[in-house]
Amino acid sequence: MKPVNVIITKVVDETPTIRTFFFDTSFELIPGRFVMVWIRGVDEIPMALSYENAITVQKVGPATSALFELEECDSFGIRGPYGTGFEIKNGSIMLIAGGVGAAPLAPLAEKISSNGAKITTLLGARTRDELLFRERFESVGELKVATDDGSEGEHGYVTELLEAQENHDQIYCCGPEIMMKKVLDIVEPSRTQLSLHRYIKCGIGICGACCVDGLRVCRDGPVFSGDVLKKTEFGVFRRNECGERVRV
Amino acid sequence: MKPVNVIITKVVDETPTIRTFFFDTSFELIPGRFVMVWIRGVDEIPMALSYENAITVQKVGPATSALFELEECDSFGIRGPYGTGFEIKNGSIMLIAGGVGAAPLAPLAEKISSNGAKITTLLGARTRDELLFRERFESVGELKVATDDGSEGEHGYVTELLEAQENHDQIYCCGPEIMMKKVLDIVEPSRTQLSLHRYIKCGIGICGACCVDGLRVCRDGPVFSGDVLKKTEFGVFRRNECGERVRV
Amino acid sequence: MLSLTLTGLKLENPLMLAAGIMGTTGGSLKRIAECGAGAVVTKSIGLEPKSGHSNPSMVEVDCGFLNAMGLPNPSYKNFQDEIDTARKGSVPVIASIFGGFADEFSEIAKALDADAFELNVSCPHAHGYGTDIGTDPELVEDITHAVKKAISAPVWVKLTPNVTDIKSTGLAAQRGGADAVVAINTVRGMAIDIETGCPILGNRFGGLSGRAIKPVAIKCVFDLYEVLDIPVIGVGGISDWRDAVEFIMAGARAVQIGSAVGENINIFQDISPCMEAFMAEKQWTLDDIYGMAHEV
Amino acid sequence: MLSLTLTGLKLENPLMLAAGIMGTTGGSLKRIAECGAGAVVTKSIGLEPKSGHSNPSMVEVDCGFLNAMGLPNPSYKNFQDEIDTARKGSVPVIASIFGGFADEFSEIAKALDADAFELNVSCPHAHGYGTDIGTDPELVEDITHAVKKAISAPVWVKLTPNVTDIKSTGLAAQRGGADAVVAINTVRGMAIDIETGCPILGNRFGGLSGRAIKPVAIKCVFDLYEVLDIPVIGVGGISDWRDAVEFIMAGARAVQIGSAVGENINIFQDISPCMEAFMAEKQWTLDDIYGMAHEV
Ligand SMILES: Cc1cc2nc3c(=O)[nH]c(=O)nc-3n(C[C@H](O)[C@H](O)[C@H](O)COP(=O)(O)OP(=O)(O)OC[C@H]3O[C@@H](n4cnc5c(N)ncnc54)[C@H](O)[C@@H]3O)c2cc1C
Ligand SMILES: Cc1cc2nc3c(=O)[nH]c(=O)nc-3n(C[C@H](O)[C@H](O)[C@H](O)COP(=O)(O)OP(=O)(O)OC[C@H]3O[C@@H](n4cnc5c(N)ncnc54)[C@H](O)[C@@H]3O)c2cc1C
Ligand SMILES: Cc1cc2nc3c(=O)[nH]c(=O)nc-3n(C[C@H](O)[C@H](O)[C@H](O)COP(=O)(O)O)c2cc1C
Ligand SMILES: Cc1cc2nc3c(=O)[nH]c(=O)nc-3n(C[C@H](O)[C@H](O)[C@H](O)COP(=O)(O)O)c2cc1C
Ligand code: FES
Ligand code: FES
Repeated sequence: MKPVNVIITKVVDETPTIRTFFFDTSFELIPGRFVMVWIRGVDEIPMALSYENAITVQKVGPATSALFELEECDSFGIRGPYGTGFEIKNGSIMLIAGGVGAAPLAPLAEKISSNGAKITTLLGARTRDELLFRERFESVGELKVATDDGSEGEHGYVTELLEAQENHDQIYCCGPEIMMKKVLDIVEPSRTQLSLHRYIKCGIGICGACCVDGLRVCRDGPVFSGDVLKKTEFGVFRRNECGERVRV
Repeated sequence: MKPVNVIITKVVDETPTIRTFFFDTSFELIPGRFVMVWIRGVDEIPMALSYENAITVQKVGPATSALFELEECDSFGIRGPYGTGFEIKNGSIMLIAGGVGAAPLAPLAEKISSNGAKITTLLGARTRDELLFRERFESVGELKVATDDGSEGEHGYVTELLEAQENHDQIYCCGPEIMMKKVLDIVEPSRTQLSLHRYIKCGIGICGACCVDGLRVCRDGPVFSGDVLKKTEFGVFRRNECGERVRV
Repeated sequence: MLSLTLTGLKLENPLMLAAGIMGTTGGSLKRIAECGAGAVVTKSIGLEPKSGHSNPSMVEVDCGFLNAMGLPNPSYKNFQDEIDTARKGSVPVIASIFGGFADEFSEIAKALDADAFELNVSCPHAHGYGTDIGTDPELVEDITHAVKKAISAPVWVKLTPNVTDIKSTGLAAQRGGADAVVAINTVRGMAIDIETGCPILGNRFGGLSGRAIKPVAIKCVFDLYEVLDIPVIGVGGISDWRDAVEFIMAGARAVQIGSAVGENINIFQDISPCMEAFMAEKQWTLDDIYGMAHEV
Repeated sequence: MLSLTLTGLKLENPLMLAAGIMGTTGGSLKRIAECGAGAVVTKSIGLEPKSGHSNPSMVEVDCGFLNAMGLPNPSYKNFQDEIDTARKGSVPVIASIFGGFADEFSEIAKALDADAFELNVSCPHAHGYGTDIGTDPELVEDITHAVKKAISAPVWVKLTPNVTDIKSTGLAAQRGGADAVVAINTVRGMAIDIETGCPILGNRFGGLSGRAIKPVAIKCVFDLYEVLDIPVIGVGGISDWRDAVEFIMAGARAVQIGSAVGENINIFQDISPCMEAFMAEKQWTLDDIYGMAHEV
């Protein structure tokens, strides 16, 4: 598909560095799937759907900064959604979100909660103001918080809230790779699903830019089971834009 | 579509110059529609479907002669069916077939007869042996015959059997253009449907080789209502393979 | 809103019938004119009557068609009547003509009365014609020059994409005095029947048209727009109003539609109102979108 | 039944992964090998690490894709590891390499240990690389010659269709000592976003791949087969077993698959048995169908 033009209907400041952009087109929302967002003349970047008609963006560099300059009635291009989303499980569920990693987990929380699952969310951020979607998580279950600077909740990484003996049927996780690696070191990998971040070019499983060993993040993922990732370079190496292997 | 390969399952000698080739693939049979028959290395020519899995061919030149050399288990290519078929009417029906023009009319006769129509067929040929599908017509209604040489039935053209006051709800006609022109001169054109013969190249309404004025025989036809044809060069001019206008 | 003047011709809209499509009889050209085309181009007409390659002369492939008609035509000696009939459609009638060398082109052009001439130096499947000359900038310049000298009607030159650099043939046409170039003719291609190994087309290979070639045509138009002063007319794979807009943004002053006419003979009158509605919503004129892709 | 020897390499089947597809990491190449490819070709590797053109670098169009990756690659200095990993897939690994001139090509080839080298002189969207040199038969011959002199592994030359006459570049490669040619790389193309007039690709234009280009590729293979003594490897738009057979009939000794891998990563193991069944039914061997379209 060619990029579809979407028009911004509302911009919401979620945190000092994160904004949600609602637009005039809805996509089928399978939490964890992503769209390629084309900021014309600048770049095209992957973003999870945080609502069926919105993306939630952290400003980190040129493309996201260009997005932050857009207002209501401005437009950008979208193709997708692509990739595989989270597989929906029931029972006792834990969500672990680091920073903007909460973006795909919030709609997931709402979906599994409507199935009657019991949800505990561990939400981490740099500082209190940066905690993303706390209300969305609170309204569907228990929320535990950690901040790097101790301004709220546990002082330190969100993984500090995690005990090896977590007795959950499934753990869903999205955040910085280091954090996700730690989660895998603590809990039983086969019960986890993690949404990965790799440099995406084609987004449709052809070019191979996003590969973690043989796995395509854009197509076989971005969501993988922890035991699949355990057998790969995940958490140790990633590829930069040239395809060079670099330490995570 | 690319040509589909069909394998000949049976060859039936219908007359000294006409054979029916049955093949292993069935097509939706809307009487009057045609297929493009590719005799590899020779030519590709239009042929009406005479059964859902057969064409009935008169040997007249290189391509049809090449077809006559094929036997059971040989194959040729087919694309189609193309064009518009006869519009099915009920009531009192007359069919007028000249020579191999009986090929699309025989399945039409069977179709309208199954709807309960009353059918009279006028079947003409050069000589008695060349009368095509007489049993198929006889079995669904009344059959009147004419031969050029008088060897059976009326001596002369099949149109001699036709009276101006024919009181039929619909007259279907296929045969030499001169004959069809005569039919139009005798009966009320708006009650007729005629299947035309023009030189076909693309068969899909693009190239314009088959045009009768602005009408594409391959796509808008080959079946046209008589009153539509009355406004055209039909019966007066046709185009040769170069597109030159020549007298019929 | 869609009307324009193109090499002196007044067009109600920028959508023309492409050469070789429903273009052999005056009646079919008139029909397309009445179906809403802004202008119609005839089948390419040559010196002598020609029956073309043996069938199959057209085959459908993924997203397009291969054809090797082989320039069947009744010769210019039998064609003025058709043009006269076509003109009853009340839109400009452009005569597409072909020949083996400059004199043939000008002989034909001189003999016909048409609103403009399109020189086919680009048909990819006729020996000694079309691409055989259209890949040589010098020949293209010579032929264009000869025809320009011979007649006063506007002269368009139809280019082939089957060259290393279409800009150089476009520039050659411009040097020869062309009033416009038309891009593109079909792209060399071939299909084989796997049941037998037999090439499907009677001529073995042919030219690819239809949706498949649209990105190729857009690129050619874009490149030509950058180097030429004369207008570029875009053709190749247009099947809806979006495609037409895309060509104009790439730098086409007007467009031609070929293969898609088979599927929908009303395509001209279907596209015009959609284009108008789109441009009205965007508050754009034809001039605004013309070449837009070069500005952003 | 499908096995063959190609420029000295033993292949289980004639279906290879094309360059630039899942070809940057050893792990992805190994995966494709394990998915049934007869051989795998790496992403084109150059002198220095390169991040490629800015995104969008790929866009889907009717029946295909446009891409302008811009040859992102980690440089040959970081690539031997990947080749070594890829080789664990137990099929030949062909290193695709690119450079600006002959010395660069041979420097890279000398430094890498691979089962064969494919010289990319045909990528249509990288300045100074690819097509910029691949349209010039003299340069093609020089580069091929330089690499042949530098190494003993087989050398394949990948050709661009964006030339007036692909036979002359094919012949140039052969004169330079190439062991095989690969045809075709992508076809120049472009797409424009009509909402804004903006060319979609970051690089504005790119190369067309996928079903749309199959007829173009078939014709190139057919033409090359007629003039060359060395084998032709066919690539362009293959998406099922019929396509693979069609290429071999056109004159390809083996084929490569690119774009279609995205839709179906198991395409290699899907095609092989179907080809075998078809050939068994017809009582044909690979040798029988090889170049068949030239005999009928
Ligand atoms: C599947 C997926 C889902 C994502 N979902 C979200 C989300 O919902 N919200 C959000 O804020 N961010 C999300 N991201 C990350 C987001 O794509 C990057 O933050 C963005 O690309 C940064 O672009 P930039 O130009 O602003 O920053 P840059 O300065 O260019 O880069 C900052 C970081 O982003 C990475 N990046 C740049 N371009 C790309 C690219 N094409 N693909 C992947 N990473 C890239 C860089 O490698 C670097 O690590 C997601 C990433 C992936 C892979
Ligand atoms: C819609 C349609 C349906 C037809 N159905 C039948 C049928 O059921 N049975 C049957 O025997 N014949 C049918 N014909 C006629 C048949 O196509 C011709 O007899 C055949 O093409 C002759 O080919 P040839 O090479 O044997 O003869 P040639 O010597 O080449 O030609 C003999 C006659 O056939 C015409 N012809 C040749 N090629 C074509 C072509 N591509 N398209 C149209 N006419 C052509 C010639 O103009 C000439 O009038 C049909 C024609 C049309 C248009
Ligand atoms: C059946 C057919 C016949 C054609 N004949 C001619 C011709 O006579 N002269 C010419 O210049 N182009 C001819 N063309 C090329 C078209 O005019 C046009 O350039 C090409 O088909 C691309 O446009 P499309 O994709 O809209 O079909 C022909 C194309 C087709 C499909
Ligand atoms: C995303 C992508 C990247 C490519 N990268 C390269 C490359 O690095 N080197 C090369 O020689 N060809 C490259 N190609 C061209 C392919 O190898 C192949 O020649 C072309 O895509 C046609 O085959 P297909 O239609 O099967 O995709 C690339 C193609 C695509 C789609
Ligand atoms: S980004 Fe191209 S394969 Fe994933
Ligand atoms: S044969 Fe081409 S339009 Fe009818």
